[in-house]
Amino acid sequence: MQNKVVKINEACQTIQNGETVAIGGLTIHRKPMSFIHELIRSGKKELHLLTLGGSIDVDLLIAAGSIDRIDAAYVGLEILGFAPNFRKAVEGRVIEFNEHTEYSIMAGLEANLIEAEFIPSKLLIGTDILKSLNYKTFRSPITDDLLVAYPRICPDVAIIHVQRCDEYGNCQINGINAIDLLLAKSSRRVIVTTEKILPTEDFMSVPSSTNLPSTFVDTVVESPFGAHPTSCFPHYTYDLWHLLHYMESSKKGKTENYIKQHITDLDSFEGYLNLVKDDVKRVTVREP
Amino acid sequence: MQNKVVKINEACQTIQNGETVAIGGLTIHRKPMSFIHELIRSGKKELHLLTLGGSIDVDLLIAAGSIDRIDAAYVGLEILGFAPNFRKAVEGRVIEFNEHTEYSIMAGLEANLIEAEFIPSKLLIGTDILKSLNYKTFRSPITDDLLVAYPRICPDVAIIHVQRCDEYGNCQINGINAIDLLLAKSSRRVIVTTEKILPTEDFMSVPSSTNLPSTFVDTVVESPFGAHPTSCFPHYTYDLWHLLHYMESSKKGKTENYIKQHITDLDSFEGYLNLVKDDVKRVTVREP
Amino acid sequence: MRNFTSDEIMITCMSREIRNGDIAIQGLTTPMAIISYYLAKATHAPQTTIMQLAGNILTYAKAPPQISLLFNEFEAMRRAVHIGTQTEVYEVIFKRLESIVEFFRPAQIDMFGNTNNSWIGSDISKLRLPGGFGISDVAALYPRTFYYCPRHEKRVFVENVDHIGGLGFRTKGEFDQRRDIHIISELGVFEIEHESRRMRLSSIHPGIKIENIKENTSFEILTAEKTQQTSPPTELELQLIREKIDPLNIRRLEYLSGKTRENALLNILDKELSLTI
Amino acid sequence: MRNFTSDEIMITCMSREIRNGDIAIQGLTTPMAIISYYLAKATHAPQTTIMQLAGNILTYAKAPPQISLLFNEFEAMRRAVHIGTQTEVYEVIFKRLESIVEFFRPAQIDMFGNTNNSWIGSDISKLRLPGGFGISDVAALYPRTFYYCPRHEKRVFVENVDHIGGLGFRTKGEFDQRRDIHIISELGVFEIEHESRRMRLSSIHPGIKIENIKENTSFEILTAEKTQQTSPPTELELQLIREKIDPLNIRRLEYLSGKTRENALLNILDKELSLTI
Repeated sequence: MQNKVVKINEACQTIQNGETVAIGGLTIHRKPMSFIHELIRSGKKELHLLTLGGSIDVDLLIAAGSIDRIDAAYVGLEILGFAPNFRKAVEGRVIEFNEHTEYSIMAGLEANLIEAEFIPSKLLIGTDILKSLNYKTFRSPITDDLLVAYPRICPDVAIIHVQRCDEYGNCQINGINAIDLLLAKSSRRVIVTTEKILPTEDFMSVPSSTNLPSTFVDTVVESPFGAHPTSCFPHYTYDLWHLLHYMESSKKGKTENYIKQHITDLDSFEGYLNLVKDDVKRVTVREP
Repeated sequence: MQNKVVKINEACQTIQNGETVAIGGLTIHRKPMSFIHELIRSGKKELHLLTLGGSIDVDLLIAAGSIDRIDAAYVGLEILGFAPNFRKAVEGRVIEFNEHTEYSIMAGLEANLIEAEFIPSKLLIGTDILKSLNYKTFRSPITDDLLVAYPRICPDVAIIHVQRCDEYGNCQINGINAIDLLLAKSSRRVIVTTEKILPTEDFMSVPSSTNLPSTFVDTVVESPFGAHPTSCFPHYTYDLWHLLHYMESSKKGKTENYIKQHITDLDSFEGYLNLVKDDVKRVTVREP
Repeated sequence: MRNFTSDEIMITCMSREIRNGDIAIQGLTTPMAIISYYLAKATHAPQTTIMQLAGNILTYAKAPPQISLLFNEFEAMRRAVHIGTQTEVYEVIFKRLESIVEFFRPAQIDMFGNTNNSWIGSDISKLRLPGGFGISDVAALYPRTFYYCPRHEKRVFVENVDHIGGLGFRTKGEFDQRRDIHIISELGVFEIEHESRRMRLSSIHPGIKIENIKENTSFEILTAEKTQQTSPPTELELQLIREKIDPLNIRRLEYLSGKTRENALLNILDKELSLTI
Repeated sequence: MRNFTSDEIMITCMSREIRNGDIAIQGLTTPMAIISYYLAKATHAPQTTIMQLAGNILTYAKAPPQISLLFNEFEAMRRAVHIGTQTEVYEVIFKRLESIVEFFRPAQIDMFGNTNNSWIGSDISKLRLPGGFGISDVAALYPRTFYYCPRHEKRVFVENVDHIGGLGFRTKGEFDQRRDIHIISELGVFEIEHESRRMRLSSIHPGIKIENIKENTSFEILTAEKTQQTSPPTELELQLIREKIDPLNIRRLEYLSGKTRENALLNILDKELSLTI
């Protein structure tokens, strides 16, 4: 095991324009927001995004012009409603959106884990979702039934925000786990941003809580409050006020201003945290 | 969630002759020995056994005439050597042995989890192992490459010994986990034997340690020291002395006597534990 | 005058579909669904297993927990006996199809029980919706598929959905195995009849007229000669919903839109914040 | 006279194949393999990640741990930073093929690098072995496949294995991608030459003559014009093996059989028992 800790801008430099980037978390839960900011700040272009359920992560990258394709089963702000820039960009065909289901994403990723060339299944046959995905059908060599061949999905890099890890990348993800283990196992490289880096000894007392081991992780970045305004249980909950503010500014066609003010005019995510420190304080849970 | 606790003989009665029974644990680790004894005591016949790595569990069932087919990647007593009755029965073609690899078992079980009709993979092509398994090959509808279609494996019932669970079957398996989660998820019914049944509240403080949740479990049986002479970390280690004694008696062609004395002449596994109480004591780890 | 609201009779109807011992799955942004699970577990179905987005098994001993807008995940984790993954949720679904209950909210549902959460209109350019998440995966897999529609309107109950996500019975084909589709709306309870593959009224809610349904549906709904009436919520059910499970009236958000909705939302958030952090 | 034993030079050779940063996988009943991993991590390859049967990531800070016969699993758990499953071990293997080191012990290996752990003889009736566990899965997958043979005998080094488990290069076919096969025995280190697909001597252990190899091999092993000699274990390596990692001499069991082996085994067990429980 080697020390994998680097600064966020160093980690971001490893990502090439045009690569497929998988984003961990789910909708407004545990999104790697500090890394999303860094992707925008460093001017990445033509990224392909893959995420199970996206929200402000996807919406910001679209507004910043960083991505030209998105694969997801859902993009929206949950109880708050539509993701404004996502909706506009897809309706205007500015970006390509491959609407997946949970299954089509999980099957494609899972194929890597079991060294399957694809996943043959009957699921989704008959739906328009499958037609849009344009996946091949074929006859089972065993039963002659009609099956869909769900192809392998291998993202170039996965970005996952976690609560705690050690310098080798042994991670303890808490709360809604979504498909983050699957993303880490099936992506070529894995960058972890973490609320806190702890000594390995701290993990040896509760090894069963280490759900993402170092063997799947390439890079570690310490980033406290790195998921704001999405949640990071048990440290802070999602900031629905900030998200409403974001949506409001977008409705007036001013996401540009939001991005300038909160990301590109600032040197780092610390600058953002300082700017929204009252917001952050509001959603931070006091230690028990 | 409902209370699933029954006595071991009631649990055993649910198993029909001829069914495919998956056995958890690995070689001399955490084998559901009390249930193996009960299967023999109740005179089950023509069972098909599936296990990743078998040892005295498989060997005893063969000697007792309970099984006519075994699917496994390994049957032996690890550092102690051959499983004597297994070797004799396979060489004499008394039972059918499908030699699997770890992969062929895992792929077949995993197919259930992702609702795949089979797992298409290049693994094992060219080996005699694959020839013996007699699995179909076919051309990939995506790449036209030659692939093996690993068929689904769906055991009728899985028997798994765990360290602790609640009355609903929320289990915390500790130590070598092997493929027990996979077995539980892919078998039609799951019977758990457990060192101890604890209140559900005890699990709520460490929910991340509950690795086999109640949703996959049908039946719970309390069975302290139920894995002896195999290990159950952290309570007791494998009893290599007892296993050597077992092998010795088998070499002299007297496994019959062992079975009579340790199983069929006794009313219950408690009787066995009483009979070998010095052996059990020797391998039991004092509480820290 | 009814002594209950639309959301309350809907939640009661949803709750009553849950059989003791079922596994109830919670999806994205469906407060009425989770309220109905808590209600069922607190009344006729105490052995219900509830699985949430955390992939966790939520458990509670006596009184049902209060639902939260701001601390949804925190509340779920507090009562978790197991923490899983979304992959594991699917593993449970595939293994336990017969026991699964899950309530989906479609943007459109048609006379054949097909549903759509992808886009409205002839193509993607008009109204791109957030997406169906997992609806299409399981709609055709469950022996019993449930939809709930808080707003029974013509633009929701359409003749043919614009895009098939959740598979109903539009086409008579090899994928039409025997399965039940139930729809609970603010006006009544409906199902897809097997023979005609068409939507039929099962029961009408108290105080609702058959004309209300006709006026708000884009196609002809089949009816029995004598229409059955939905049993109203009991006192206990109402009390549990109002006082124990959802005193903040989060369920009402499923009916509101625009500025009214945003204000209701901020109001709930402020209340929760003052109580908890 | 050599100042080391066969097992010690073998373990040293095995250890030296491990590159700093590799992931070393432990299989069933292979004490020499785990000793070599600990040795590598304590010497030239401190960043080695060790994965054991518990699917755990074993870690240790300074001195290497002592291996155990009786408490193998307990020792692994004590130093675990993660506990996984056997499925996860495979997930790591498939993802990190380039970095994996794993030492297999074959019952037979042939001149083309095929191995067999299934049965000896023309059919199953003669000697049924315990089985190859995972060898066949990965032998053809790894860019570098390693075998170790404590007993270099004619019945182990055979012209053609009786049953192909681990795939070598007997047939020139579509599955023969470029990959390396290394064999470490008590007499020397060998590899399969790519052009001829035949076994070739890489280096001979100190004190061993080429005749010893010829006498104990059922086929002709290719040799270079000038045979290289294996570097002997260093003082540090010997000290670590003897005093730190395996003072109970568990490694020796890999050479013994019959009653001698059983006695050695009982002797180790008694020593461990008196020290630990």
